[in-house]
Amino acid sequence: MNRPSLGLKIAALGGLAFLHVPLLFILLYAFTTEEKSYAFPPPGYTLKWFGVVWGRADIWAAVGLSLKVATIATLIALVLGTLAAGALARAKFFGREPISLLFVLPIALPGIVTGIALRQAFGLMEIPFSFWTIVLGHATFCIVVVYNNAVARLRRLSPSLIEASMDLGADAFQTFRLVVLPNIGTALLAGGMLAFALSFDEVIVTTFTAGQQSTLPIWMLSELIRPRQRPVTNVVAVLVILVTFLPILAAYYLTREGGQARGAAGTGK
Amino acid sequence: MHAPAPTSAVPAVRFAGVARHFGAVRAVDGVDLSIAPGEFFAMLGPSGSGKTTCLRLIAGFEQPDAGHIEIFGETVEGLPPYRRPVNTVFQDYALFPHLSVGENVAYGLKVRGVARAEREKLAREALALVKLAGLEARRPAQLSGGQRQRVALARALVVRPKVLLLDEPLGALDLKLREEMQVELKSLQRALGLSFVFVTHDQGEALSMADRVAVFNEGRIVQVGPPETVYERPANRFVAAFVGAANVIEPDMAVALGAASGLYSLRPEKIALLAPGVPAPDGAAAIEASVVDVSYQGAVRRLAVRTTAGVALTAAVPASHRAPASGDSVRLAIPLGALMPMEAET
Amino acid sequence: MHAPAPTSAVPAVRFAGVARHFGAVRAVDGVDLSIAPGEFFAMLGPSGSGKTTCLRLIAGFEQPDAGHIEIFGETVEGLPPYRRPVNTVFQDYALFPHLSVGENVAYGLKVRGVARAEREKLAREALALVKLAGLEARRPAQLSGGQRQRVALARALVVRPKVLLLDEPLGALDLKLREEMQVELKSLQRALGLSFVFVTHDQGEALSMADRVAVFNEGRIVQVGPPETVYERPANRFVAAFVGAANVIEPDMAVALGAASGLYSLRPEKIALLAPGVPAPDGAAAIEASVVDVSYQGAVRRLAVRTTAGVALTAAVPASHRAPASGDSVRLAIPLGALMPMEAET
Amino acid sequence: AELKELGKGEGQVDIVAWAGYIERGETDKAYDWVTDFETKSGCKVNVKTAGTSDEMVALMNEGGFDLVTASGDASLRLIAGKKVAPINTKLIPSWGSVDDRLQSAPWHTVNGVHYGVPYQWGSNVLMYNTEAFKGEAPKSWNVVFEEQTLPDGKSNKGRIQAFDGPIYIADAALYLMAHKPELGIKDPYELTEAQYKAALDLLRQQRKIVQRYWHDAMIQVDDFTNEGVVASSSWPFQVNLLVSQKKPIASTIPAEGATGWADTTMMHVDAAHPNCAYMWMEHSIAPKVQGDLAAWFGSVPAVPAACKGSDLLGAEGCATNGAGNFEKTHFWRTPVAKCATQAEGCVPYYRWVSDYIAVLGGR
Amino acid sequence: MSLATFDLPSPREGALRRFSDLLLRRGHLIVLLLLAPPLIWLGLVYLGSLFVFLGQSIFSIDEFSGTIVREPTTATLLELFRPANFDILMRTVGIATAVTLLCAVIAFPIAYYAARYAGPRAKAAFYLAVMMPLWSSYLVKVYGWKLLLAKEGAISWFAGRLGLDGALDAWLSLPLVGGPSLSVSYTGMVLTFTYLWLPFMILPVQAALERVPASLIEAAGDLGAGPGYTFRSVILPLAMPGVVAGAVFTFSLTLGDYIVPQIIGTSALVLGQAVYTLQGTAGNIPLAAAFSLVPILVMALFLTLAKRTGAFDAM
Ligand SMILES: Nc1ncnc2c1ncn2[C@@H]1O[C@H](COP(=O)(O)OP(=O)(O)OP(=O)(O)O)[C@@H](O)[C@H]1O
Ligand SMILES: Nc1ncnc2c1ncn2[C@@H]1O[C@H](COP(=O)(O)OP(=O)(O)OP(=O)(O)O)[C@@H](O)[C@H]1O
Ligand SMILES: NCCCCNCCCN
Ligand SMILES: [Mg+2]
Ligand SMILES: [Mg+2]
Repeated sequence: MNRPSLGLKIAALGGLAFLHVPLLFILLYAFTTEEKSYAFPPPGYTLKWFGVVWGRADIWAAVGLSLKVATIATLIALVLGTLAAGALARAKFFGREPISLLFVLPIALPGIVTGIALRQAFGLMEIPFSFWTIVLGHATFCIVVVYNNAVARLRRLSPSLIEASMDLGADAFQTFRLVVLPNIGTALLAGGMLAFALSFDEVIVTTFTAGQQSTLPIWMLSELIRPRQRPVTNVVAVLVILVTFLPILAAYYLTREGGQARGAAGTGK
Repeated sequence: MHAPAPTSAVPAVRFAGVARHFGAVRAVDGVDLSIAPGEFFAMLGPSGSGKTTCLRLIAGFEQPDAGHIEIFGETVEGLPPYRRPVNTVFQDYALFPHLSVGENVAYGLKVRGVARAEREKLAREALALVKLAGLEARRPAQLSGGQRQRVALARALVVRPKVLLLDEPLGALDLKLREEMQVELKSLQRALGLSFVFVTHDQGEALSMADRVAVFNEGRIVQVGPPETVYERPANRFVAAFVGAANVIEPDMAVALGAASGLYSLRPEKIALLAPGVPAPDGAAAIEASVVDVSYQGAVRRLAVRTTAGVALTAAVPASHRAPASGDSVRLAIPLGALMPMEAET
Repeated sequence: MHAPAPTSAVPAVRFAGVARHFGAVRAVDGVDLSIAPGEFFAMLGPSGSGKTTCLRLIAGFEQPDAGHIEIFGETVEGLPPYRRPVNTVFQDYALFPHLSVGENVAYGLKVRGVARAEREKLAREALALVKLAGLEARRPAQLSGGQRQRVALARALVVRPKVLLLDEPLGALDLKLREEMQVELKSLQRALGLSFVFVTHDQGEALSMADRVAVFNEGRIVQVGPPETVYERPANRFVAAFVGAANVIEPDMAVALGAASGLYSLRPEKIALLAPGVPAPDGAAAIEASVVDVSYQGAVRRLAVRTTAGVALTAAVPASHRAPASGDSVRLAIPLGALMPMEAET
Repeated sequence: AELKELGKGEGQVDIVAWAGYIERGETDKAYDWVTDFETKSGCKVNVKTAGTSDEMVALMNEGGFDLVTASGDASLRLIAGKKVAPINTKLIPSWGSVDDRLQSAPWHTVNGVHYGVPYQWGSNVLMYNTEAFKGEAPKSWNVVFEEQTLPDGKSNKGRIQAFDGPIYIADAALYLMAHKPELGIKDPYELTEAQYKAALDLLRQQRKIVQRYWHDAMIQVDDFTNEGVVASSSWPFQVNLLVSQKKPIASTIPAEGATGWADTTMMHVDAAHPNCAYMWMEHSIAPKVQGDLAAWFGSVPAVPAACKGSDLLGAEGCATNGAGNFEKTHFWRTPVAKCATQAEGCVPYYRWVSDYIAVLGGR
Repeated sequence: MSLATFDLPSPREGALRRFSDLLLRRGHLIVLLLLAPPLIWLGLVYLGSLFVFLGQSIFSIDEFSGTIVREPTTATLLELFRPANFDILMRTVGIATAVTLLCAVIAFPIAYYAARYAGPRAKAAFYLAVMMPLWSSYLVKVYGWKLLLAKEGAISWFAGRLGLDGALDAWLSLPLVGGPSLSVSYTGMVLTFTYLWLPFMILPVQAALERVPASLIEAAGDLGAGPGYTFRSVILPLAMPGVVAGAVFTFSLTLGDYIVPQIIGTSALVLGQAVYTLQGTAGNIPLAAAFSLVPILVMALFLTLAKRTGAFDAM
């Protein structure tokens, strides 16, 4: 009863292997000496692509742009998603259901629809492509992940905490700052991480809203159809994994700690 | 029917015809009450009878649909909770899980802009008051139920409310702990001289702690008075049944027992078992009954009996007595003085 | 010290030296017990004393680290829960939220391959048994706490367990409802003739319902016996304090009262108030004390007193008596026959 | 409004181009024809790569670009849609150095007006695996159109590719032009209903033996390496790449001839940086640029002098990339309803698009 | 006691506090103020854009110049029902369904293990293991899969080593799912999509499973249900909202992707490619808009279902 069955173990580990073996191949091809195509198995191994990546300004420009876009889009999503969650977590009013549907729409609709729609709107309103058109596209589908996390946490947050705060003399704003925010903070962090990951890796929406700017995925796309130095994309992918490893782990532990504290407002038994 | 409130120039809390409805539910349905400064006021009643809603009306979490609420003579209509001189100890304690015990207690001081050193000192003192000195650094999650309850209390007391509202503060504790906390709360209230408004649906708790008890039913107060009055002279059938499960003596039985026709209450512990052949004592009527069920309660045995006239009664007899068994025939003595008249029913 | 189990060829449940440890926590620490078929067996004890773990060992959710468990004479080691002839009523009811009440009750029958019409009929009957006829189509979320509890009961009963395990089934209910359910459960158990193993930390519940009570402390059974024995003759200081808050009379005080040197328990309701000048009745010692606190409990008043020798005692006197106030001096009569010897402490 | 006189550069120029067409040495330092230009002219070059002709048209329709390196199947559409401006060749001093055969090519010259400067051209060659063909170049496109046993003894089924673009219908038409003269096809871009239907039928039959329609040149390279593909219509670029990897690959132009592409740098009517655009057009036909690009991309320069002007291309470069195939090549053009060679009119391009989608889907 | 003697200051009065009074007095105001910014963003900007785009499905396109003819017509919408286009829709929904089912099947044991049996450390490891693929470039993964699936690629290589090449060939010779090699078959495309979206399924399923109280599983066992029956009758239904939430991702991501099918699969177009081609390549915005209505209808259906199972809380 307290032990997983062998079948479950095999299925779970098999699933994880399915998720990771291809990553090993990506890692492998970051070291291949063959630069023009991915011959299998790689004819030889080299570290030189790491040096190449280091020296290529276009990569760093694309990384910089992607970081900036993802950061701003995540921040916007955090603000708007939290507001939306605050309004919809408990309130009951006419139109609540369609509105909550609206908030999940951008993730539920294929990115290509979102992308083209925004592109059309930009065209119609004669908004030139810019950093902000990318951010707008990304923030649109990032809002929902923050919203979902925040709404779930707010629903679990005992309403008496907010009443207790006001009871003790705090006004609505003090209550938000001192009670609500710290209690949904880890949910926002988790939502923000996912939002950032989605934005950082988004190709499809970006294709339609970037104009001539090159985010990292757009750079990758042009690099992959380019005739030379394909291992460079693998090196970049590997570096991204390495760099994000610790933040993901940190976020996990932070959100988990929040999970434990959650029970504290409950009953005394 | 309501006992008059203790006289005092300005009541701590006054309700005049207060009502609060939720859709079709009349949660509070025309309540008048007046709580004196320094009084320990208990609200007793079954689930859904409107106790919590009354408390929330005082605290400012709800607004009345009708009627008028005053706190120390001031109208509080439209005043948000953070502008009222009352504080609440929530049923689920509502401790802030992200703050330490010390920070929880200091919260009300912090929002008032009290300097850090000062508020830490005050929080320490408040924790000492509830016998939790030294636990400042813990998180609420690391406390037992009783400890959490006391932190909630300290947190409310540290901002020196004029009225403290407690919503079933002991409901979540187990019996032993609940009894201990009852004693502590009562002595704290006496020491501080505050008004306590205490919601419970445990009659023992209400009787042993309160100066006055208000019994709620369906959004109304059906009786209010000192515990002895409410217990010994329940005003009506509802109170009789709810508080201590008294027997209700219908007019025809009352006549049969030799009392004036009318509705009476009769406490189970007033009924005595008569040994066979022994006559009923003076001023008591003897009746024959058969035992339906016996349940052991430690100090007493509770007998469910049915009289020959077919009336179901409950008697509580000391457990040390030789106990009759289910199905036995018994003779019971009912002192006529123990029949307490109740409101006539319309 | 343990009362012998009722004699029966094969006990419904037998524990021999059963232990279950979680890391350093000795949740169950060497328990022997034997529950007779048809017996209502209560497990009473403070939080964390190992009651739930014992139940889970019977049900098969836990495996013992040491010792031996038999159900109706069969060793159940390694037997998964779904192969044991016992069923559980969970503390949180554990009703399947995605199934209707009827489907919940029929679940165990469906597992066993009972045909649809048959299982619907049996489920309806089981629901009628717990007085919920007609609620088949509801979802658990649409029921009150008491109703859920009864659905959980029906669901467990419908598969005809030989032993029914109930883990604080009434813990979440309010007082009135709890009292009603106590009566219902007890009569159901009698009617079905099943063994009930009932966990509670409410002593009133244990005393009034059980045929035998086992008192747990720190993973061990510290006393087991019929309710009267456990209440009136607590085996040791722990049981005396936990069950009904008895006074503990230390050897030197016992000697002072005129009894043999030794540790005794003394129930508060055995102590009587003496009117001034009235001598103590035969076989009783009179002592002087001053009242520290009086609390009204309806039927009785509980007096906390301190003897001139400085010993704190609690007395429960009928509330109808003229009540002394805090600070009054009183004379108390202590019947020597009410001093119940307890195990000597090492 | 045609520019009469070159002014000062606006500081930047925005170009829609094929991948690999405009290199600034990021991938390989040797291949850089941008940096120089930027220092000389003071115009910063921004490049948006496009994957297909149709994408280029869409990008230009949307606007925001100065120049586009349009293939023949896009250029006429751009002209008809009034998205590109006539070119004042007087402002391009090297205009005269452009291959005579390209100077007035019909895909960028309408009624004698030039709408662009030729950039590069190439043929869609038949690339094949020399092992599968036992070292002998296939003589006909039938190896990719008809199911048959190849010289290595195995069927061509599942071992050939075709181009993933509606313009490939012209390849089928070209094949029919040689093999079914009775259809009367004069120009593979000008098909009557009946001719068009015959071409589609051929393509439907081809669908059964195609392993996959290729879209991305690098993927095609992978497929010839890893997927056992042995023959396909392709570009010299892929051939050169595979040959440089020592793969048993060669290319040929079969007897039927071949389709091909000739790209033209065209200027947007609303170009925000016309002066820089003109400077780029002039720069783009410098022999060194043309030669380097031809070496990089595997194409043929639009400027014959470039065949000698580039170390990267080398002496044989132009020949390797198919410079001699000009006459055999039918350059991509947008099919239009009103056509020169068929009196009854032709099937226009939009139908090519939807019908090719159907062919790919097995309809 | 200084508690009693300390002079408690009153909180600072300020504009914010007075605003707070107003907000509390008018409960609707606070909801309105919270809702306004996200509503303006999504309701106006996003929905507005969608309407602008989708609205064009009632226009048609000039055949030669590719410019839009702004005259209402149903012709464009009716084009969806042309066999070639209808094929695309059916094909895409079929692939998305297969991907979703496969994702659910693979995700479930992982999520279940992580939710039920993993200790704190193992849980962290699981989390990392799911998040890491999410952080490694989508495009690199797609190109990586092309390689794995190739005829001479790693999967065939391993199949050969394990003596399974017969099975692989048998699979590839099946009519619909087969093809010359995995990388040019529907099997390959479904596998790649499954791989790409799997984390989006695992996360909500795990969240849903963690919310299933252990006592329910014990109760099932207690009532006689073995592990298999418990799974079917209790665990699966209760985890369903999580599966549906995950399916919203896998379905929508598959419906809209045009990069994977360009690289892997049979060359037969899927919806994302069709929209991409029509909008970018062919410049046929009206038909692109008409095509885009389809995933919107599919997802609307899906979301109604999702709403009913409470899946939104599980996302
Ligand atoms: N916010 C609300 N919306 C709708 N109905 C409500 C609301 N608050 C309370 N009620 C209803 O009003 C009635 C009184 O509720 P209240 O909480 O005051 O009862 P109570 O006496 O405190 O009961 P309990 O002992 O169960 O806490 C109940 O029927 C309850 O369902
Ligand atoms: N799965 C477990 N892992 C670790 N410790 C456990 C586990 N289950 C029980 N314990 C510990 O074992 C001890 C006995 O627990 P048990 O639940 O049996 O007590 P209980 O008598 O039922 O208490 P309560 O009245 O609070 O329900 C406690 O200290 C508890 O924390
Ligand atoms: N990791 C790549 C996944 C891209 C997700 N895009 C979401 C777009 C919303 N439809
Ligand atoms: Mg309440
Ligand atoms: Mg327990």
